[in-house]
Amino acid sequence: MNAVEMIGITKRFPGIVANDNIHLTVKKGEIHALLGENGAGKSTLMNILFGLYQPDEGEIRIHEKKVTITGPTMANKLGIGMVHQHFMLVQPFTVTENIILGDERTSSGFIDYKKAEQEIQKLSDQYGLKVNPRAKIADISVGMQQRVEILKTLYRGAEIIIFDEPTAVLTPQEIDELMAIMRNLVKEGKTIIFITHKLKEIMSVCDRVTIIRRGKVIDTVNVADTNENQLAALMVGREVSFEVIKEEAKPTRTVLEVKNLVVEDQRGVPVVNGLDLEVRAGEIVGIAGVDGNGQSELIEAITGLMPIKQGKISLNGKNVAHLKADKGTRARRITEAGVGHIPEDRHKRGLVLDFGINENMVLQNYYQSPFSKGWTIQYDEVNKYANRLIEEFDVRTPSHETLARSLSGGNQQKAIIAREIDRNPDLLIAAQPTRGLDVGAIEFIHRRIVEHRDKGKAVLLVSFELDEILKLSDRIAVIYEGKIIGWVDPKTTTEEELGLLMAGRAKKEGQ
Amino acid sequence: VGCSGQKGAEGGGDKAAGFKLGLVTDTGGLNDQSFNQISWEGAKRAQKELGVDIQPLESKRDDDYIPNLTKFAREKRDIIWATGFKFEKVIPEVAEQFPNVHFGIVDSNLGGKIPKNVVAVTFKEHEGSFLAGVAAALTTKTNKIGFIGGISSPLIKKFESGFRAGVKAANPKAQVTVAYAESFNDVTKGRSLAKNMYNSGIDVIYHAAGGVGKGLFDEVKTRDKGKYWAIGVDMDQSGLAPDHTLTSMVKRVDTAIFNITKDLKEKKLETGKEVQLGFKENALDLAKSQHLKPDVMKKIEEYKQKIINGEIKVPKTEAELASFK
Amino acid sequence: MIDILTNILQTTVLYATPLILAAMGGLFSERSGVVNIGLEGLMTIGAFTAAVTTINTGSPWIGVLAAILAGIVLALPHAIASITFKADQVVSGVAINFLALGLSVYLVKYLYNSGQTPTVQKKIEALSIPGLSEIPVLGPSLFKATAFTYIAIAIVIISYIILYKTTFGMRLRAVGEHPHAAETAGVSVIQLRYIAVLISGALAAIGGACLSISIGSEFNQGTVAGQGFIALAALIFGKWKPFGTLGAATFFGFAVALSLMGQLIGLVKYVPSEVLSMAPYILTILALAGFVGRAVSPAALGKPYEKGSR
Amino acid sequence: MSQLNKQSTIVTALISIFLGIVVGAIAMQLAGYNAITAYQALFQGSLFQAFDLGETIRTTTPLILAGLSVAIAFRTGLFNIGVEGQMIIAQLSALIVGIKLNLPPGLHAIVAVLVGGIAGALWAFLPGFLKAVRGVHEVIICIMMNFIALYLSNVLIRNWLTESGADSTPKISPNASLRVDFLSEMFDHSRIHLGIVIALLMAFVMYYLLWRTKLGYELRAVGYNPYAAEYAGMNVKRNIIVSMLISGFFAGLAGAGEVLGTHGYIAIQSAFTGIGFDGIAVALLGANTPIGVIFSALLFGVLTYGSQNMEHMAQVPPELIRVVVAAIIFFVAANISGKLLDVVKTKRRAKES
Ligand SMILES: Nc1ncnc2c1ncn2[C@@H]1O[C@H](COP(=O)(O)OP(=O)(O)OP(=O)(O)O)[C@@H](O)[C@H]1O
Ligand SMILES: Nc1ncnc2c1ncn2[C@@H]1O[C@H](COP(=O)(O)OP(=O)(O)OP(=O)(O)O)[C@@H](O)[C@H]1O
Ligand SMILES: [Mg+2]
Ligand SMILES: [Mg+2]
Repeated sequence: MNAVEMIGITKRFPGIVANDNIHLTVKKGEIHALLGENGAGKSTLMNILFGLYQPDEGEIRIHEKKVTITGPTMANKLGIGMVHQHFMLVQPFTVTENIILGDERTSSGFIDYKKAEQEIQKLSDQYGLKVNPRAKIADISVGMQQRVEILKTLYRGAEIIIFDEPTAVLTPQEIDELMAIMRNLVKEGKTIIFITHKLKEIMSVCDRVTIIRRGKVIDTVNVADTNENQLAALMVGREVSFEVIKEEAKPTRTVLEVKNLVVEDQRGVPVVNGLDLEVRAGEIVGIAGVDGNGQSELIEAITGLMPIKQGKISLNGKNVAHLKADKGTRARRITEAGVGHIPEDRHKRGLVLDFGINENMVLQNYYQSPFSKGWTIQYDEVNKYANRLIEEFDVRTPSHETLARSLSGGNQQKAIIAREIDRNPDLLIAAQPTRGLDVGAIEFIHRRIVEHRDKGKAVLLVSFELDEILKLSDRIAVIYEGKIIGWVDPKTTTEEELGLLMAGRAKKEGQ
Repeated sequence: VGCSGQKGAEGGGDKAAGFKLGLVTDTGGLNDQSFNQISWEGAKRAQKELGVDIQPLESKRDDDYIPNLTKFAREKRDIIWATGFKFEKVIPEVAEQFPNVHFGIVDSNLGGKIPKNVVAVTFKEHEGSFLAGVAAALTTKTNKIGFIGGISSPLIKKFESGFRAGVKAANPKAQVTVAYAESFNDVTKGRSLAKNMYNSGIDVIYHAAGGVGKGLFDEVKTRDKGKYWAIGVDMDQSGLAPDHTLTSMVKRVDTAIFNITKDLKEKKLETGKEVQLGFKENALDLAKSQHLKPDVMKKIEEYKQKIINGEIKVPKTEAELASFK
Repeated sequence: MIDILTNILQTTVLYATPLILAAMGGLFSERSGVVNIGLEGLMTIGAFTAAVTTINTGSPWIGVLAAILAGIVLALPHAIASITFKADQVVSGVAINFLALGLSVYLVKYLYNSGQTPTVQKKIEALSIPGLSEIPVLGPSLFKATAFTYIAIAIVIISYIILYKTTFGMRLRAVGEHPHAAETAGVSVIQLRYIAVLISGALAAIGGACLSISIGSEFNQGTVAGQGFIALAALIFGKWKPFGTLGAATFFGFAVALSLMGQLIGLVKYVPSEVLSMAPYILTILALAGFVGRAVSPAALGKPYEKGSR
Repeated sequence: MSQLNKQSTIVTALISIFLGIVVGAIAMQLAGYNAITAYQALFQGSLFQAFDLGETIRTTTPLILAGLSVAIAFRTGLFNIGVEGQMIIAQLSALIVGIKLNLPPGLHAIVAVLVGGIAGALWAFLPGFLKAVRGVHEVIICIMMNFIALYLSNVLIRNWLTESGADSTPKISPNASLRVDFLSEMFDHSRIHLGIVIALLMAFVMYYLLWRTKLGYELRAVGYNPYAAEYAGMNVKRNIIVSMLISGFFAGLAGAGEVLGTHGYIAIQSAFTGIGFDGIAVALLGANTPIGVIFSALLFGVLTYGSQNMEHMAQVPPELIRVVVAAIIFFVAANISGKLLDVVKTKRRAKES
């Protein structure tokens, strides 16, 4: 029996056909993957299935009955639930409030929180989700938030659950747990549609996979009959190399030295707690760790975006920890001291979305010659520079004046990387540089990072993707509860060893 | 609908011989149930009794005074009235530009420097307020009296000083509590002030506070009849609280406008001068009221005579009040 | 001393009542994510309609009902512009203020050929609650107030319950924080925001009515005179919470009461009355700067909702 | 592309204005007034004679500056609802310079204008400072500061700046006046003054500042995304304060122009002039761009000044004009005309194909 049939679906947006006569059939009880490059049209297709968009053409059948899905409420009634790429959770609300929102049960007019909590607890236990119904969303980890999203669909009695890039934000452990949860769900008779860019995940849990390229279906294949290379080729239309080709590192002098660093968060809790770290010229140091162990704060402290409680940070031998200045100005001094920073949240820190690409390209040095003269900005110079970077880094944009907002995520990221690498910093800090990007874009960015190292510069890489860390790093530091609890060699370590360290189980023998 | 009564004024100046009057209001507007409205009554009387062509212009902002005056001046109106002290600075400017037109300003003497083609009309509000003070002083049972002012400005201080002098003269034991709302339209403040004053034992309140004063009437109406009183200002305000309005200090601006227009029309008026109006000219008075007892009325009449014949010199400012008697 | 306390409390209540009502209106709209800088205008139209209706029907309660209706009608263009047409909400609110003041004075002049309405004869006057109103200090201010005060307090309590205990309230808050989350959970963002903005019109209009048929007894262009903006300030000061807003409005009323009391006990001799009149505003700034500080608005406040965007 | 956009912005603005005027006409006809006569009077009374044209420009002048003030703050993500108070304080300061100092002609005016601007800036400092340092919402502080300005101005005028018995200050020294004979005479003795030159100059300054200078780049970055600005090494707090200072300076110039050009004195005030609040609408209608602000201020100027004549000639209460303005703002904000144009375009396209 087919759970979902989408027949001849076409959806046009101004200037683009996001879905072009798409046929998709999902069998009941299977995990069906959707694979495709950034902007291929996967989210659009699923948003149609969930009733957020109406298709321009085509029809949908659910459990072999023709339906018109007018909105999420309708989708819920049909037993379709969706875990969105960007979480749909109300931050100041509790888990319970988020789950029952839109499907509240009341007694004498008031919401019956108690009953809801009990019900959620029961569901959580049944599927092994370990969610505390009373916790506030703002206080729980990303992985936990995702389980809340899953509970939301279960609470509404969903039979078909769509996961849109659920693993992009998860740690390796969380990914494993999610895979287990998905298998559990299928065992209980649910059907799953799973969007991901990670071929390994497809190979490990999915039954079948449909590949979409530029809005069109390329093929649907049985996972058992294919392999990662074949999938990647189908997806981008050419061979993709997964190996990062890089030579042995030749590290020289120390560029970054962090000693006994303590950083407190807004509540005064030390999140970086006595951390030591050293990065040398000509090497890539990867920081592996589960989200929330102080990675973000470490980077913000090094780059001057967060105050430091205690400790020493030196760049090229010069202490920069206690530069007496306001947040912004301290960040500038550190940038000027030779630090480039690819921030983890490109929309929050990395770009002014309402500036053109040109203005974004000089965000770190607009005030320097030749981009400025006296108190004015030299726009001719800025544009010339932007055009060069656009060309060199293959940023796909109609013009240098196009607003950053209207670029795709991958191209936005390329723009940031262009800006940061082209300044040729002694230390490049790359935080989650490829999050959410397709394999083509990832390949490009990885190459650039290695090139930078090969110029004799230091690179500090923070990523939740173990693959990425293992592939790029010359040395790996594992961070746990604000401390580096161990160093491993990427050439000799295993995912198991890393996983244990990341869970806080320090190695017996010293390295 | 609309103001059909005013039509015909814009006939294109058909009868060159006709005497034409223009009246520019301050920002209070034509029907403000106060000063501007009474002025307009005077103009209407001139229309009825003297056949004068009349036309009003309302000012929305202080900015509008000059354009409005200029508009009338260009129409070559024979007299252009500006109602209110707010015109004090602009009248000389326009008067200089149109030396052949006559202007009249009410409530300001232009600091004494009055151009040839201007007549400045002022009222001795302090004297009228003095009588209001006498009425209050002789009516209070608690010997506590209140005064609510709008914005503390010299003009309103004139009311206050006269009023307090009147109380002092008629009943030295009575205390006057003074408060300024620093507004002319915040009814809530007017009402709060009145409420607080009455609560604290005050039983008669006089106001010179424009719209704020309406709050006084709103409050007094909720209280026992015959025990709590309000005194109105400018025109007879007893309509606002018939059972509680002791009296009102009435300024006959209408009479002033009518008389001066008439004199000008009959070419009996010497311009370039200040015309000060008081009891003698019948331009100020306390409104008739059944609530004023005959013996109080008698006293008031006595004081009035004393002021007219100069026996009492009513203070206009706080400084003068301090040395009063 | 007791007298002074009573007086201060009475003035506080008098001043705070319309502010509370209007600010609670603002609360509904802003909690749903729609900025409402049009409170001033909504109060104005309420004050106007209540006065005119009461004059013509002789019943202040019909006046209040009419005001509610008028507030809803005037809030509608704000809702249409800012929700359906995704206009800038501040712009649309500014337009509401222009519209309300223009229309009401225009109509007053058209109806009465005068800058203000005639005096409202039959008003909503103070209501003594037997027994309770005898309590010293509290009695005369809290239990001898007008129906508007009781309504205002009731609305605060009811709003709290609605906001935090009912489905509607939870959805409203969700829509103001994360409309896309609400939409995907099956809540109609558009519909909820419409309802919230219309409620806002109704409540602000009651606040306006309080000014023209209870505290005062007519409508003119100075009747509201900036109190809508003070209400907006109270809403922000109160951090978009029902009791916070109540507290902020009351604080403001209290500050005014103190400044009035300052005059009556003769402080004017030493301090100019203008300076006393400034006091409430200065006190508010001090309170904000010193103790209250950062106000976190609903996350989606001011952002037009577009399906599918993020 | 951008050319096309600009064109259609102007077209949609014109359509919106037209629709607004139609709404006004309907309101007048319903109430039994003659709309045609009224509008005739409005435009005749504001544009057709040199004097009135001069007065219209005079009315427009502070609206441009107030509009720029609000617009520049909006650009930095701040809502300056305190223009009204900043203008009052600026007026007062410019007046004090105009009365108390004794400087040669020209210089005196320049000093007075600058002092006015600076006073406005200083009055805007507190909301900016509290926003930057304590996170207090600028809207509340601005609203409070407006009232404080009003009372402060009154108490100073009453106790210090008036001769006894007067409700207004003396006139400023002619040396400090912004009125110049040739302009006044060109416009038939209206009160047009050099403030209009200052206003137009400031529109250019705003453009240059925001889109050509480093400071402008920073201000816009902070307005759009303070986190990215911080990342880029900008001092966000300082930029918030600077933005309010500049905004206040523009408001201050509006106030200085009023006292040095239009009035020459200040009276004890019982209420706000409303110019600051109109400035919000002007800025928004002008899409927070300098050119837009100039034109929307002119529209406001014509409607405001012309409405007086409308009442005079057609007995229509001038408040009607506020209804017209509100309607125009709605139509512009909701982009009704843009949507109408779209409908027309698609219909045409459908016919063609
Ligand atoms: N609301 C929209 N309006 C206009 N264009 C849109 C809209 N949503 C998506 N698109 C366009 O449709 C195309 C498909 O987008 P979609 O989000 O479905 O891609 P995707 O496959 O999910 O990409 P990714 O892997 O990056 O998540 C893109 O080119 C995008 O620009
Ligand atoms: N409303 C929209 N209008 C135009 N383009 C859109 C819209 N929403 C999304 N897009 C585009 O759709 C494409 C894919 O969108 P999607 O939501 O999957 O994000 P993405 O590109 O994967 O970025 P990220 O995952 O980093 O948020 C991008 O090109 C994005 O710019
Ligand atoms: Mg997607
Ligand atoms: Mg993506």
